[in-house]
Amino acid sequence: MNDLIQTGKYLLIISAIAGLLLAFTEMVTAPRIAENNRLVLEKARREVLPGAERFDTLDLATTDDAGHPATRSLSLGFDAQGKFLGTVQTVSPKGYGGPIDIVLGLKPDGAVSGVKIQSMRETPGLGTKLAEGFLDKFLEVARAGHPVKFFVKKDGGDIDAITAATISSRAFCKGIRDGIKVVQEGQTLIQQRAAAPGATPLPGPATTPVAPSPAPAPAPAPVVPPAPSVPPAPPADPESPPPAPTVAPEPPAPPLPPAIPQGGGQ
Amino acid sequence: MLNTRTFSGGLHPPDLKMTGGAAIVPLPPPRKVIIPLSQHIGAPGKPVVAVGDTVEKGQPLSEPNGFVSAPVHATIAGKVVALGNFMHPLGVASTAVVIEGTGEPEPAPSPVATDGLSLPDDEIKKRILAAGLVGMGGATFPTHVKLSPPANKPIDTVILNGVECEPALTADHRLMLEEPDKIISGLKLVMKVLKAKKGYIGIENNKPDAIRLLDEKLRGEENLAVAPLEVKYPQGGEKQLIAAVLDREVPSGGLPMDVGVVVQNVATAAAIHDAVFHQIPLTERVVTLAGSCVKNPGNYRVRIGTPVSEFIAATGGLKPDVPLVKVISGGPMMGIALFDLNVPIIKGTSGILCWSAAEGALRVATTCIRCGRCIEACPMRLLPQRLKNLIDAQRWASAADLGILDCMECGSCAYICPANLPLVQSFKLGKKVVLAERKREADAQKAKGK
Amino acid sequence: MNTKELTKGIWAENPIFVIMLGCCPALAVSTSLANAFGMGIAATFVLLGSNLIISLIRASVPDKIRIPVYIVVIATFVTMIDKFMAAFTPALSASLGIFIPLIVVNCIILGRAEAFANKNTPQDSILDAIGMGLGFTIALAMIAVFREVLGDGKFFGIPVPLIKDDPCLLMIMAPGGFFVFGLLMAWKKHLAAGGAK
Amino acid sequence: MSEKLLVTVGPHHHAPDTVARIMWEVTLALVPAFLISLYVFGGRAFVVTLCGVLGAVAGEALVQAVFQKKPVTLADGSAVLTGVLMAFSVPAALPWWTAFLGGFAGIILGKQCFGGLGQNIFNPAHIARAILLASWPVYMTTWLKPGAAAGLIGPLPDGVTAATPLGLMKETLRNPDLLNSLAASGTTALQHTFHELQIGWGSLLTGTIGGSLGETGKLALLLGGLFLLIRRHITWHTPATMLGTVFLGSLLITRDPQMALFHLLSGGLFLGAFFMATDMVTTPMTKVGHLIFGFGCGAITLLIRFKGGYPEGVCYSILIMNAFVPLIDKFTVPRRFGEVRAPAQEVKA
Repeated sequence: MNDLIQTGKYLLIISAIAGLLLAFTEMVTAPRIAENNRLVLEKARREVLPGAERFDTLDLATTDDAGHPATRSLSLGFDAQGKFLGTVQTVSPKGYGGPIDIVLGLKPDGAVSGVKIQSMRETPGLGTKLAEGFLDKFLEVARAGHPVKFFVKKDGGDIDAITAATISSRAFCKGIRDGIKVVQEGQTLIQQRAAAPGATPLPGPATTPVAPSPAPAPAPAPVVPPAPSVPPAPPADPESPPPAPTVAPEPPAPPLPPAIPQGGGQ
Repeated sequence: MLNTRTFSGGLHPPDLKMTGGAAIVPLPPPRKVIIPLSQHIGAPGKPVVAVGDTVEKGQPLSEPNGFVSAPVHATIAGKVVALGNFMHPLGVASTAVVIEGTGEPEPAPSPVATDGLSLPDDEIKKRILAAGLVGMGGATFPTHVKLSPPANKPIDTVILNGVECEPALTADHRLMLEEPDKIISGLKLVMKVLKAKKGYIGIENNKPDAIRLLDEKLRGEENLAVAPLEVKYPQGGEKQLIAAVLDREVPSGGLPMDVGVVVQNVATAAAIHDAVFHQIPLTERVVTLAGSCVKNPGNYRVRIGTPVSEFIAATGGLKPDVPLVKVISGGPMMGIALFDLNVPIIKGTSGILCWSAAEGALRVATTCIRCGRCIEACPMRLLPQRLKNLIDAQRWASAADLGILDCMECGSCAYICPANLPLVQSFKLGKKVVLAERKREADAQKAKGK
Repeated sequence: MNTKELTKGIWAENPIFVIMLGCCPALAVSTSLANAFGMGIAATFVLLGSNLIISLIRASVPDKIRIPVYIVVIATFVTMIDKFMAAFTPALSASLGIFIPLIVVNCIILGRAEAFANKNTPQDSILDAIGMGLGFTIALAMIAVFREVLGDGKFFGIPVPLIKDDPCLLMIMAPGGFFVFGLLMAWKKHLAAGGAK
Repeated sequence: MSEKLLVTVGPHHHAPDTVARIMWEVTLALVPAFLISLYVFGGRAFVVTLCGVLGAVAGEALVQAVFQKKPVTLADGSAVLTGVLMAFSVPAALPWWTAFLGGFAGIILGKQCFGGLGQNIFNPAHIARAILLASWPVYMTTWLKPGAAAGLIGPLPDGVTAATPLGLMKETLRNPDLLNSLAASGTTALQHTFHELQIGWGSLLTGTIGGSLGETGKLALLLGGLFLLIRRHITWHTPATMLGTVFLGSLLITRDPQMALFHLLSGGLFLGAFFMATDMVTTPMTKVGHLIFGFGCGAITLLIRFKGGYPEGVCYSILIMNAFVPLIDKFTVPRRFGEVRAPAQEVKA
């Protein structure tokens, strides 16, 4: 009995020390890690949506592959003039070695503006070619303008699969399709939101190109559009995000064409 | 005629039976005979003569030592010149009586004929024992033992083994052609003693003349028949013969009497007739001489005890220009390679093969490629390939579980093995060790029980 | 200074080729030299820390809860390293990130804790950790040289002439890792047996 | 009589077959198919086969002479046979060095690593093919068009490659748009495949189709198979069950006799059934075992062809079944002669 208490005590002490150390570690590192991640994401966003200076977050309700409700976080990109340039999102299809995190930029017309692979665990030399030759070829096809079928050629699509890494290639295509689907489904909301800043006068000089975080949403955008009651108003604070979607049911921008078959270029 | 039957497994090596047409030639008595006291399975007999004794032809030289034992007889008239260890064809020295002939012509045999079939069973058995009869197919099991099954094993069928499945041997074939009546008489005697209802003579289809002759002779005999068999080795094995003729399987570790059958060789049957009707002891037998080295291959009636070298010389000797490489006592499959030609011909010697390099060249063993031919060939449906691996690994118990003791060393597996693996050699070793181990265990058990 | 404790892990008792501990990470990350060294160095650091701490506390640890205590120590150590790397060396973390959690389950760490640090002084344990870590790194690098050069046509990411156009993709895949691992192990045994037999 | 006599344990007589003879006769049985491949694929077939054999021979000699310091047993023909079989199951368009490496790796990793002849679990020729397919998938799926002039070595000129019938069939069936348009025009996938490749049933038999070097000439392979059957180096059990399973299985799956026939006559099925699935070393030893093995090979082939990612599954089906051989052998032990199931009664001799 005594022995049991002794060992228990020991374990408790050890665990407590470990806990303290970990808590300390978390305290010191968490903000920096978050900042690092944000920087990385920010960089990627700009890369896949050239010209975008400011991003705005929009959470969309969607369903995952199994049909369960899920939330997808989109970034709407605007250029320095506040013009809506397209959406950026991270899709994570399941590849050969685990999820492939892809940052996907889509233009308002649904065409692919850019793709960047953020992380993956594909086999080096095989699946990792996604980030090498494959991506350039993919972008070439995706930007070519004619309706693009985002399937590998084996499955009747337009994309050349990586030899011997069909699973990775298929996963990649699936990720792109998923992303396009999300944007299509959330079209209305996106347009509402995109229109909002466009209707506003130019933001002040505060929105400098170098500003790393122009739009940290203080409150996440609603998942399901609530009936916004406030009409658009010029933002009092340039740092603040544009207000919730306008009441205007008719989107001012031309309706988004279905993304997959048409994407008629610029 | 019955339909052709056979057993499962086995194979068909080339016949090599060149001497099937050569009538049996009786050879004159040799100058000297070496007669081992052990020419049968079981205990060697006790000698009843001493050096210096003069013996008559047919005089017993030993008396049986126990039930599973048989006497041996003088095969020529003469003087006992030695009694001691002499090389035996099986490769071990054993007690033998050496008789030097007088050289005088032998007196004509006095025909003492009784109707053997009218004799009481005991008398028949006694005469068979007295004549020193053993199985002449090569197994040399004392005949009188086979004729005395325990009461709880009734025998309903007797099969005479005229299969002669070993390549090259034709002694039984000739005997069936030349002495069919003696063979049939022997069969009837055996059936009478065993109270068996049916009698068969199993003969392979490669001896159609013998089948025809015996079939004719047996016409009208309701309970006797010839069983023609497909040509396949080792059909002459008791268990295979019973399976082929009667479709009965002798249980593993059992004897033919377990399925109500007794098998006798045709030569033994003929000798039984002689022993019972004429009280002639077993002093001679038919031996096939073959091989490319001998001048006059053929079938010869030879005195038991004749040294192999003298036997060969008496037939005309070896060809001078063909170097002798291998001499086999018995058939090419199960026969024993002789290392010394001074060993005598014994009761179980069915043939002497004198081979040149063309027939007897040594083949080099290579690697097992798991072709499975040994499994196909094994008449006992064992797994020779696996058994050999187990024995090589000294896993005796596993080998015993896989039935190593059922192996009858017929050599089918080794014959067919494309890698020339010495399978039979392994199995001989394996059986020896397993038996020794069993005996040790039994002894230990007994010691514990005490 | 007990040099034996330092050198034994490098060759004679190489954790991969001889003790055969930590084979899973060894096969998983030996696809390139960069990965191999990354994993090797990370594992060495953890090994060093865990060996040191465990040998320091070895006298006081009740025997019954030895293993749980070691696990807690190792896991804490690994988590801390992971977090600090992510915070202060994000680039290194990005390339090594996935291996660090793997180290927790690397049998070498617990193996050395149990087999060595548990019974030896901190000094020896440090030497052992360095030796074993080096051995692990070297073994990984040896496997990785073959796999990267033959399988990816590169050496430290630099294309190798002749091979770079037609690398043997099998080498990059798991079976190739096993082939190389097995052949190297056989070669090591062959050397240990005194060359030709 | 003093000469030394040879004394051995019986049997003193021996069947004429030796391991070497079996190996060389199997190699001989492959000659007709080789001639067909020379006719169909030209000199490249010769180069690939030669390099494959050289690779295998080099591997065998290297291991035996250098590592094992044992006599080199090239004369037994097993290395040559492995090289030939390996070459037969790869495309004729394969670069020569790849073929060499295939033979080399097949012998080293597929055979000598297990302990040499008779010890290997997997068919070394198929191990070699699997290694090549995993290592150089592009070369291993580039098929020469029959009759195209492609030179002996070096890069392939344009327009000399073609799909294999099975490959095109698989692509057709995976492409819903194409299937729809075919259905609209009343063409079957089979007709489409034949039309696209400009082949017919006759080509499937004679071998003038794209495919592995030695697998296309079905009639030639059948001839070789018959030779082996007559020479009793193989029995009918494995080929018959394997071919039968594939035929009946595809009939059951597609409900189309033409498709069943197509699957029977396509790909490496004949080569596999007669020469690979009958390899003595890596297949079961009993006839019942052969039946099980043949069925398993056929079933897995169907599974891969109809459900898997590869158009052809013969190679992997045989490799997978190879792994089951010890199990099959264990459960197909023949009933021993006179074996009594009940506890044997004590027999007193």
